[in-house]
Amino acid sequence: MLYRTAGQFKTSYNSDQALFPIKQDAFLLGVILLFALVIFPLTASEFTFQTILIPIMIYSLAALGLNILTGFAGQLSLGTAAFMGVGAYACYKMVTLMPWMNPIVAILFSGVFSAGVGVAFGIPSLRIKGFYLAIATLAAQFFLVWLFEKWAWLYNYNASGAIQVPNLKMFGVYIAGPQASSVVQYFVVLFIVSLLTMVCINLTRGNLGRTWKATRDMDIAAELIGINLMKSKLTAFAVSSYIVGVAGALFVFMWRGAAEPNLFDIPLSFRVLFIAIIGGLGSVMGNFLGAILIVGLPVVLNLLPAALGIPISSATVEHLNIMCIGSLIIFFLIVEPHGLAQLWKLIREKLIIWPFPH
Amino acid sequence: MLNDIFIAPFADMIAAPDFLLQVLWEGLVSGILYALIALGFVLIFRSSRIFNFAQGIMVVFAALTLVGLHAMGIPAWISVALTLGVMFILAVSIERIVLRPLVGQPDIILFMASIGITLFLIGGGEIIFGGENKVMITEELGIPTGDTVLEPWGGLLILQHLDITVVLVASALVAALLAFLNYTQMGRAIRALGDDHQAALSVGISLQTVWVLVWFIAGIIALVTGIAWGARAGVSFALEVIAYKALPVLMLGGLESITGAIIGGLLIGILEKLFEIYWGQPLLGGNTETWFAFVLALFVLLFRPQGLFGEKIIERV
Amino acid sequence: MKDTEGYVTADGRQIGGVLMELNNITLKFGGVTAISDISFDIHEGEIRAIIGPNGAGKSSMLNIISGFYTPTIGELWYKGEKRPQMRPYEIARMGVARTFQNIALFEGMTVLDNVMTGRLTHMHAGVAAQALWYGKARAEEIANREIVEKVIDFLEIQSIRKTPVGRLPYGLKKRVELARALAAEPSILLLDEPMAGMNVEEKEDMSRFILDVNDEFGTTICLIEHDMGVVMDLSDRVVVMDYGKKIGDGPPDEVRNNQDVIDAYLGVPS
Amino acid sequence: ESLYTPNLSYRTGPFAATGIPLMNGQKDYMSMLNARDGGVGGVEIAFEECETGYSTEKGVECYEKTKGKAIVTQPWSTGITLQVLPKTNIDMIPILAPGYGFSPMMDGKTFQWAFNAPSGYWDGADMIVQFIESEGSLEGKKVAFLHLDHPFGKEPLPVLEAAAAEKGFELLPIPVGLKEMQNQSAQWLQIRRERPDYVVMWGWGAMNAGAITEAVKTKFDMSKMLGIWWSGHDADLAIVGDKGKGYKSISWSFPDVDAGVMADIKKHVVDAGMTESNETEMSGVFYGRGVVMSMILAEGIKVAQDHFGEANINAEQLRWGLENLNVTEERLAELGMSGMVPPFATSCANHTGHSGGWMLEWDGAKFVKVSDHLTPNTASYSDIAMKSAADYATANAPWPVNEECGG
Amino acid sequence: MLDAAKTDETLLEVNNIEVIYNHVILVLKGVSLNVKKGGITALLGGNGAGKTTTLKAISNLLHSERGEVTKGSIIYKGERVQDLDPATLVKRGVIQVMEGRHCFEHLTVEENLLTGAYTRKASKGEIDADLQMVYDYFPRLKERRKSQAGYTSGGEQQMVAIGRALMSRPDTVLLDEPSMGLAPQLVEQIFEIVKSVNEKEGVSFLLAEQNTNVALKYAHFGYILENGRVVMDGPASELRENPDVKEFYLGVSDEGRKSFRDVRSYRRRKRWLA
Ligand SMILES: Nc1ncnc2c1ncn2[C@@H]1O[C@H](COP(=O)(O)OP(=O)(O)OP(=O)(O)O)[C@@H](O)[C@H]1O
Ligand SMILES: Nc1ncnc2c1ncn2[C@@H]1O[C@H](COP(=O)(O)OP(=O)(O)OP(=O)(O)O)[C@@H](O)[C@H]1O
Ligand SMILES: CC(C)C[C@H](N)C(=O)O
Ligand SMILES: [Mg+2]
Ligand SMILES: [Mg+2]
Repeated sequence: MLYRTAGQFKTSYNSDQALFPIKQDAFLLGVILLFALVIFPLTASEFTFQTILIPIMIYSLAALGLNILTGFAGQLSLGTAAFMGVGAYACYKMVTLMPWMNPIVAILFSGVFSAGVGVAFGIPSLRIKGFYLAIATLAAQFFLVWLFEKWAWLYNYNASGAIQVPNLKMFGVYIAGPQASSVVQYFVVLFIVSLLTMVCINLTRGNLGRTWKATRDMDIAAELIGINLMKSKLTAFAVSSYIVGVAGALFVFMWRGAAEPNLFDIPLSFRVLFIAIIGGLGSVMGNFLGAILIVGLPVVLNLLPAALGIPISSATVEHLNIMCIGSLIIFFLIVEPHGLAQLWKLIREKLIIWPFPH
Repeated sequence: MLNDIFIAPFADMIAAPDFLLQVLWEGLVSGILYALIALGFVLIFRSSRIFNFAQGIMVVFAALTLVGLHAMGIPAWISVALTLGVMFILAVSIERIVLRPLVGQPDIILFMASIGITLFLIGGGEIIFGGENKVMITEELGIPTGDTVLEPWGGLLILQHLDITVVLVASALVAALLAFLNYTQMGRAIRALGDDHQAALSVGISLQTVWVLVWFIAGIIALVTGIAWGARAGVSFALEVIAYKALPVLMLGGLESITGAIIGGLLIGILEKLFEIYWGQPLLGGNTETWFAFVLALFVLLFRPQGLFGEKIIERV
Repeated sequence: MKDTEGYVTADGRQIGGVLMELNNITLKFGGVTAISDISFDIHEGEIRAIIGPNGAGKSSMLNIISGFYTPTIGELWYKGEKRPQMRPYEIARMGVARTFQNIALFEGMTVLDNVMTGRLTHMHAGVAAQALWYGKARAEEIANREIVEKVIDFLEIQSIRKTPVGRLPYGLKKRVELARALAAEPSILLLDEPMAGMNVEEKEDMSRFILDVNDEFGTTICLIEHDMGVVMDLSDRVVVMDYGKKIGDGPPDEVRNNQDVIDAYLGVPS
Repeated sequence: ESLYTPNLSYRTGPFAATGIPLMNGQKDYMSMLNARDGGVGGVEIAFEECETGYSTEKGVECYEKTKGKAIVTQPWSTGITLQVLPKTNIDMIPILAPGYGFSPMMDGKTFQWAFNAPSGYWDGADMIVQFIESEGSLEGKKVAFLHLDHPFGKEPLPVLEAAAAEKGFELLPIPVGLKEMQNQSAQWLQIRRERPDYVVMWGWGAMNAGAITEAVKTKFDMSKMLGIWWSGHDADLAIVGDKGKGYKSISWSFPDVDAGVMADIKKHVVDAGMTESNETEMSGVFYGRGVVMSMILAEGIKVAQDHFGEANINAEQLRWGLENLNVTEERLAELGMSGMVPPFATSCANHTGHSGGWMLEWDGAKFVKVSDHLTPNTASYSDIAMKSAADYATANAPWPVNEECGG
Repeated sequence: MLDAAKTDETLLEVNNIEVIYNHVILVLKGVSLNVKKGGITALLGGNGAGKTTTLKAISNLLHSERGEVTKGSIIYKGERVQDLDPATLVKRGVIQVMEGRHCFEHLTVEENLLTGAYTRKASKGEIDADLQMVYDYFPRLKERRKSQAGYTSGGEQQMVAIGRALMSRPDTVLLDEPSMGLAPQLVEQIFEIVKSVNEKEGVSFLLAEQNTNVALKYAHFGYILENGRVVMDGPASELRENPDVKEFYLGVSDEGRKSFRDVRSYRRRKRWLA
């Protein structure tokens, strides 16, 4: 009876549209916030920040961006990483060309560039559908990575061809670059990710969100009931690429500290896609669950043999790791094709009717 | 600038026709190899709407198994037979473990599952076979390895016998497949299955049988491809990246079309090579082969959204 | 455009002038001629039925009206103006709403959201406002939600408001589709077999809804239906099509007794 | 207690083929020390591998994961080196990147925590240019530079460009993308069209075998093809066998199966069943080089232990050790490694050592030395190095520079 | 008109089955029915009553919709068939025509029909003869035989679906809403075909229908499903006369057929089981 919803009545449309119509959910959110804002920062080790907390949030954001496009608007994209790259390179160029620029503003602004590029590569979606559309995103993927390599201006003609995050200060504290501390970066990431998540929640529950979902579920019908498909698809590309671009900038500036073009190649796209799908297409929360799984799992798998005192070589661990991830993807797809978010919903539904079976 | 784009390349082609021929030949051979991978994709896509990302790794897996078995001292041809056995077991397991529980799920879920299979095979393959580069048992299989040097227009044209063999074998394979799909009851069942799983089930088409068969055929194609690529470039997991090349080939040709896979493969193989040699390297700093195929496919799709030979997308309300 | 007065129906309702007129429409798909040279009109406020055997071209006609197909030959007048070549969404924004023969709901959304999509043409808040859920976006959301709730009440689907439509049985889906179309507050409502797959009781409900829409909002309705009982009882005028040709047009009673119609469609007079 | 010296290795992926023999050599040497001497200075060496697959991203992850206890980090990739370089400054962990990494690392004043002894890429590039120049003037010649399109492949470009300008040859860089390593037909068509006099190769992993087989196929004169030390792996050449005759690779190491150290490894490691290697591999250039690489680390540890008078040294102390290496002929003889690496020494300002090396040539079955001990002309690029180092420091400000080091 | 089942032999027996979708949605709450050999059995009921679900439970197509039979048993010709795959069932003679005309869009009409013969090991001649038979029943299909099924009209697709099932030469056909979307003439025609196939070939039918009128006209026996439960059963002739059935399913009351215009008033629906 923990999850009783009976007795919680809504008396106005306004309150029905509130973010957390059910009290328990609001409570859960409170607990999460408590952890995120107080408990983690106080207790987490450097290692936890760097391999768990920060990457999970950044990957969640990237997956959220992808989810807008693929999960909400139904346009399959295999080029997420390239758009992350656009964000990262844009941010790099901005802070190196204009060192006075506030880093957080730069990060938020870098998404604008990826949104532009995203829209350009989204134009074919007006004609091309389904897996065929994947080709447009793959073209973006491979072309952009190539461009990151060949266009030396992008990486300031560095000998290595990589971009290196300079030490950046805000209010006298280092927030990016090798000098920045993990806690600070954690808070920056937390702030931006929460902000954009909020934006996504708003967009997806509102009019634009419905437009996207209609386009996804049946584009012909959508057009016949008055949806301008071009606008719907292109806004999805724009919003999605914006978020993905910001995630890319965070990825490099708040986490990795440096990046070479290769980083933005297709394996990263796939990883983000895994997160979005395992988490649940068409869900906001799912991305976080997916990221916890996909980012957290390898960490656990890596630590496990040592913790259990089983002597296996690091290469074998890596192989086992890949195998496990592969199997888990299949496993989760079989258990619940609609992802962890759906699984959570089902559990909730069961809890609501608990202890009665039906 | 205009000269560099529109005139100089063609002047180069005319100036060294033997070289142009060589470029075309190289393009043709890689095109055939792309097409072979694409064939596996098409077959599976047709029968299950699964965009089977694992085709590339199946190539590696088949090649590694073959080489691995031979390294254990088993004669070459028996190794081939055993490898086919392994591919069959793989097909059966994939059907049992992955496909059966996922019947009727949306395309993207199945696509994801195929990536899951890919990861599993990469991990498993490396544990079993190790990561080192291996040499394909070309000679043991009786594949000719020499070359023929021609001198057209007093120039130089090198034709590897291996490449010629690949071209011939691939053509035979394609002909056989086309006949199978178009003239057999099973072929029709495969196409029906691609349209509507549920309806196919309802008329008694056994998904299990069709899928095992189709994945097994894809496995055979993978082995052939693996031998061909392996003989050219050695056998290692790096081969897996060539799988990406099959994607634009498929899209360009049309996801359901065998003919499309072949034509798409050849077109892409040849055009990307021409572009790289005559435009990419002199003007763009090279390496354009990483994206050229995709951009080309994209361009074609803008005019034919279902690819050159794909099935028209039926839009009704 | 013909200048026509309205007329009075058998049961004494006043029908307005011509709202839409289709002139010499022909539609070909490659070799197949789905519609050949058909003309008819729809008056403001009337219930106009299209009947005919399967494959006669009825749905295609509806598709032409809603802009999904472009006629090979022929023109369409709407509200006194010749309608130029337009995208379907532009046509929808001119007050044309419809339901589909093979239900075309957005399966991944709840009933409420589906019906809300009907309001899209009436919502204009910008992306930024929506992102922040602030100002216009919020006000608009609530205002439109109220309208949608009225439609939901009207069609008596309150209890399934939050259910994902994928889980609904056929009949309810049809009703939700109607709700979506109604939410758009269209001037003309096109219904493609709204009662297929329903039992008598459900058809009665549906009939009631259609009549009420027509009555209360004065919405013009053009419907395709195979149940002759329904067609005869509800419609003011009927077009009969067969093999792409028009074989009859007039009030139900007249059509019912037309020998061509009986031969081609009805079998036995009902 | 033990000294934790993680190795960011790769035994998987397209680079495993070249990685494995080297990493086996490294590991076996450490195992041998542990078995024979109980480690270094009586402390066992915990030589743990962390798999990166040569992926920069994974590499950084491994670095983060191991940096807590590590006294050294061995990134095993120029890309990873570049990315961890600024972090090591703050985490105070020395990077040991023998024969690879960022060439300006030779400036120890700027890169206090990074070491690429015994030789850097610019040394290698310079020696290769010297070698081909010894075959005749380079004036008006064309040299194709076939390289992996990766930080590693781009490393020698500044030096090669400078040399081209100075010696009047045309340099033609030909990049090989990571995805094309195994299918270099476009690159080799370009080579055929351009007809360069030499092909200098900066390859790694599957790129090496790809290039060599392709060269043979296009009938390129193998004696005009020269590689950096990471492009001289016996197994890559074995694929083409006789047809590869004449292919050369510069190297700062040379295998010697009869060396004392190899006998010890055989006795303490191989016979104890602790190796992952095999006889063929152990006779190759790469395995031998792996042994030398671990020796450098072990020497660093030893020097530090001796200097600080304690066995359980920390990362900072090891840094001192690596900065004060002096591997002389005598010391090599003591180690049973005479002739496996030229003698070299490091200092506070010189983190590379510039040992020089030999030109090796494939004779159809193995690599043989075809030159005397070559030494790089460091003066020719020290300016470039100083400038790069200074630029690096500015771009990464605040960046501490150790002005106390003398020349 | 036939009113009693032809034989008393039970062909198909559904015992008290429960079906759950997605692990949580309980749809059938204990449905039992008997299909007599050689008879036409109708399954009636409003929208969402569970007719389709019942048919799919029998033909084992639930699985691909994430539904499962959690209780009860299904016996065909004395054998438990719940765990067979659909293909095996088709081989044993049970075929389902799915609701909403699932055609193979990209195959031509004729190819669609031919897939129906997939499980048969018949000669080409026999199959051609059957094809001809289907074309005789549905002349319209013959005209469109070379078109891709995806481009045919709704009614044509329904014909394809039924024709395809007949091509498998089944013993038992599960027909889901055959009349939906068909012109009145054609509805009669299809039921005539059902009847003649039933009489001539001895094929048994279980048909789910909304069109109670026609269904009860042609069926021998009927079940009425409400909310996942059987609420009434009996020979068709009896059901036809039942006043409740008359009012709610046939739309006739004591005063005869009402006009659809007259049903405007709000009316509370009477339920057998609340
Ligand atoms: N895949 C599914 N997932 C969840 N619920 C489902 C699913 N399919 C059907 N249902 C639910 O099961 C119930 C019975 O559906 P079913 O399709 O069997 O009804 P029916 O009697 O055939 O109705 P109709 O006459 O409308 O076709 C409905 O309430 C429906 O919402
Ligand atoms: N996009 C299309 N391409 C080719 N043929 C088409 C297309 N749309 C419709 N047709 C053909 O046009 C004819 C008319 O089809 P339509 O769907 O309008 O029939 P209908 O009158 O609605 O029939 P039903 O009552 O069965 O729904 C049919 O023969 C159909 O096959
Ligand atoms: C570290 C080396 C052995 C590998 C590669 N050549 C690099 O420098 O990146
Ligand atoms: Mg129709
Ligand atoms: Mg049903």
